[in-house]
Amino acid sequence: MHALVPLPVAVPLAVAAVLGAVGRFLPRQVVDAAAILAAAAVTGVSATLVVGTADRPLHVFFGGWRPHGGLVPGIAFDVDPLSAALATLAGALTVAALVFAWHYFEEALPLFHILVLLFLAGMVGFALSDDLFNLFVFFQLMGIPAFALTGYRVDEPGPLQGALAFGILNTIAGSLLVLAISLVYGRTGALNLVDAGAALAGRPPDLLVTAAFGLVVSAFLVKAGVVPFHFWLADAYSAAPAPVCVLLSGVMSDLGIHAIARVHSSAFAGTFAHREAEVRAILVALGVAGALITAVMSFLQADLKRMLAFLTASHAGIFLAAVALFSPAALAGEVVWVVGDGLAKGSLFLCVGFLLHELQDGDELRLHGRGRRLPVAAAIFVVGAAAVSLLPPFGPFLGFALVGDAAGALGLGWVPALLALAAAVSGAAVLRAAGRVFLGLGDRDDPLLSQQPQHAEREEPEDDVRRPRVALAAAGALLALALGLALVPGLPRHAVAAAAQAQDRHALVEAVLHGVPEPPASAPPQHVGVAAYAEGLATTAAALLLALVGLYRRRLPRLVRVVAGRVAGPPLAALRAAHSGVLGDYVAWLAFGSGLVLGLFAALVR
Amino acid sequence: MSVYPYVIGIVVFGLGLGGIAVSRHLVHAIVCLNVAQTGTYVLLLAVGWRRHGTAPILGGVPKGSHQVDPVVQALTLTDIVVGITVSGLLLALAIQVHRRRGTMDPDELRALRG
Amino acid sequence: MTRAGRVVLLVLGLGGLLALLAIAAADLPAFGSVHSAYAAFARHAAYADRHAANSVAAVVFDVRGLDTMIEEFILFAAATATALLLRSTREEDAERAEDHGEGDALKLFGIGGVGAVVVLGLYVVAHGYVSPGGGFQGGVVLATAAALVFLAGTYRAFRRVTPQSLLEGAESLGVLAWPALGVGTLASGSAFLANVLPPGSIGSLASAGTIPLLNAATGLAVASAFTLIGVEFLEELFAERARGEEGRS
Amino acid sequence: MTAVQIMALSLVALSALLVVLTRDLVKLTIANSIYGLVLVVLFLVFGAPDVALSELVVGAVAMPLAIVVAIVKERGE
Repeated sequence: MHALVPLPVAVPLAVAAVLGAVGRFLPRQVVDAAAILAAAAVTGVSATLVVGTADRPLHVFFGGWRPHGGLVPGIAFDVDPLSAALATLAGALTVAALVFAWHYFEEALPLFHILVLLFLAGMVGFALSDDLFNLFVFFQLMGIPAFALTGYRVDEPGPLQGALAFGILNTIAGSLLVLAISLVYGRTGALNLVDAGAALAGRPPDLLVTAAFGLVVSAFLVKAGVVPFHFWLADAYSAAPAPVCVLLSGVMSDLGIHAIARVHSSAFAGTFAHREAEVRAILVALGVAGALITAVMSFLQADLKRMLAFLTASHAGIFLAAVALFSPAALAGEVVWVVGDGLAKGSLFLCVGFLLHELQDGDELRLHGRGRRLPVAAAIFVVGAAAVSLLPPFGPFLGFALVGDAAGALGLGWVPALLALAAAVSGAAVLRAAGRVFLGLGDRDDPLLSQQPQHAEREEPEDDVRRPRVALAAAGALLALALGLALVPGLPRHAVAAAAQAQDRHALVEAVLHGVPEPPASAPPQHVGVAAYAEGLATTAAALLLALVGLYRRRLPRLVRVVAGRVAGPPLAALRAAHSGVLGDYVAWLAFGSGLVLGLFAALVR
Repeated sequence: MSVYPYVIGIVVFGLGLGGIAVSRHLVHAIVCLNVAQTGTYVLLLAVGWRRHGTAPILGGVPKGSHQVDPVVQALTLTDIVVGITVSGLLLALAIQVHRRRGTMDPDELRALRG
Repeated sequence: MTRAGRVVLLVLGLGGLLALLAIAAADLPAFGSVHSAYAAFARHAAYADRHAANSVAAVVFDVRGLDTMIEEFILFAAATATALLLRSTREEDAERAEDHGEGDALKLFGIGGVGAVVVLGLYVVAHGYVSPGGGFQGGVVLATAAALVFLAGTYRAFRRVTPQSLLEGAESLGVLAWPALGVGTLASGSAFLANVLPPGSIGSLASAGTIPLLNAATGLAVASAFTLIGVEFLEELFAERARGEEGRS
Repeated sequence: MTAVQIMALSLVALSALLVVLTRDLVKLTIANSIYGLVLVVLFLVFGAPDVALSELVVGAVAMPLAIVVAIVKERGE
């Protein structure tokens, strides 16, 4: 089993290099098949690792440099069921994206396939790595192919600007990470997370420790796209080609949140032991506020991709708040929610890609009623939107139920309620779009929604009749997986057991530094109560209701509309103006955000 | 005085970051991004320096003398490579933006709004 | 947001961030007094275990080899994307300007210089694990030799020296060596990218086990990647000057 | 901390400020190359010859080439 761990990173890299060397001479089908096989292999191996590490995580040391007298010189991977599940999600979404993109790109060198495989290797490595600098290197390997892919359609202004914002903002985030590494290495002389954690745990946190954690959190919040670091995400995800959006939105953003959870539980939980309540308060507040703000922005969009981009940012805020509860059930719930949500978002983006191909437009208002003769796409789009709005028994709902239990145990019942509200508002936007596009409901124009300039958004240069069935098949398969995820027997129990093991610092230090294998993971059986089902159904119903309000806003009584206009008008206008599309503003917001995060940690956690 | 190298590294990082935010030209912004990255190199190397330390290379150096930290230098090497490749790609993107939009001023690039 | 509003936000955020970072740095051990066990271990591993005179190269290519492998693939991704981003928007049929006819002195110096720079580049790559230098630094020097051919010689000579498909092939092979060696050592029973070759005698070129192989592969990948990027950037100059720029949208 | 290090650090900060404040692109290229060379001196003074060599080839060769081409592209009109 140890020998399997490097393969999900090494195989896509090797295939990408081979395609770089001989790709131009191979027929198109061979290149597509090679890329899809490599992604499928990654998915298979990662799934095997999920099952293989159910009892205890695997600690693999590269280059054969094993821990030596309390020091971990080599680079370590820590493979536990949760991180392996995220690697599996990355693999599955890459297979779906490559299947959708079959015959998509017709250049000499198969650049698209090379960049997607490098992107996959970066995501898998970022999910599994247990070394701070190695996380930075995989952070960059994930970022660079992604922003090159975002700017793939060079003949349109949107992708170019989205790629520039993506590249510059993520590179600055990388620099924040290097500053954090300098501080941690200067203090502890260690780069391995568990090694550094053991060294830091001895003393209460001083300003160096809070600054280092603040920098790491800020860097990963930029990648995850949580307010106020999310501006680049809206421009980049709404400009990237649909298959790329599946990967960006489906898993890349959420990996940033999981990295925060891993860095906290491995390196900083020890020294923050007496300050856990304050750290939780800061991160939960950031997550909830961010989730609600971007959910409202999602509701204000007419461009389908931009709407889903804000939905991704909103859910990143939700996952941050869930992870910040720092309990095993919350971490397990967050990962289950992320996997289910990633599959549902992936299917939604594939549907939008399909619409762009079939109807040559991605704007909800301009597509009014034009989707009537696309029943299969309509079904997938609506079910995907419902799944994202926590409809039982899909994956997201199951994750939400676990997070609800964790929050209830901590006496923070209001947190899941606000998270459900954010899911409802962002889900409502997608349901509204579905109603308008596929059923022709609601008005043909709505000044409330901001539209993007109609550039020639043709996703596919030449017609390919086989394409639509392939796209819908991939989208349907992802949705089926999101449903199937929830029907896996004993999934919640295994997830909570794995989460408990990941947060057991003492056992982790013994295992990594001294090679003492952890005790097998165990957890009480998890029971999803009737109350949880009620909350899930209520959230979906709220989403449906909000969607109807969105469609038939003008038919509300005049008094309600006037009051709503006066109350909500100015803040919405300010919120919309803040998303100016200007690079300088985004960098200023990043500086302000990181200053805020470091300031909060310095003030409270001491 | 013993905190001076750390502060210089942080100040250079701040200069670079500030430069990007107020830049009126994409090439200037990308150069400022490079300056911000070099600030992190200065802090990273400063953390690895040892008093009276010499380069961590054997041969021509007296056996017993102190040597500075090679690990930090390896990290900085990797950073420099990542930095130049990202700058190259961003400059290529800037050339494309100029070809498509006729401007290199980030403030005028407002394709996506709201 | 107005520029003034942005500056206020920037001053507030950046000011707070830098102040907190400076205070945090004050908690670091005094400059020069940091004694990390990791550094001592790395030096010992380089000199005693691997017989590599340059301990930085030992860390880069062996102790933390995975970082460098991923860094090579970052270079591979960026170089391939840059090359195709620039090439895709140039009309292939644009005829190139004829020779730009530099002065004889530059031509003489250039042609003479190219040989020296190539030898320097090869030296820097080859002695990476013995003296300062290595695959990356030497690779960029070799790419400079190609640029020198352009500066001093004719543009046609430059293009003959740098065929793009050959460069892409060389770069891919140089990068492929890393996962290939890694999976090879994995298959042979030891860890991924483990240094399984005998360490040889320190100070000589036949030392440090697999480090020379990875160093050479990196040198090949970096040289061809930077030459490829150089070709594409210089090609931009010529495609542009040869024909008027087509109307911008 | 030696006097040379203090000078080198101060020079780095000054030339970084110079680069950020330079708006004209040709002067920017020159300032950036000077900044690259000053960094090489600093890295040597910090006992990091490998890093100094790579900053030299990057700062003195690769970066200026890319910037010059970007400038010529813009000035081509």
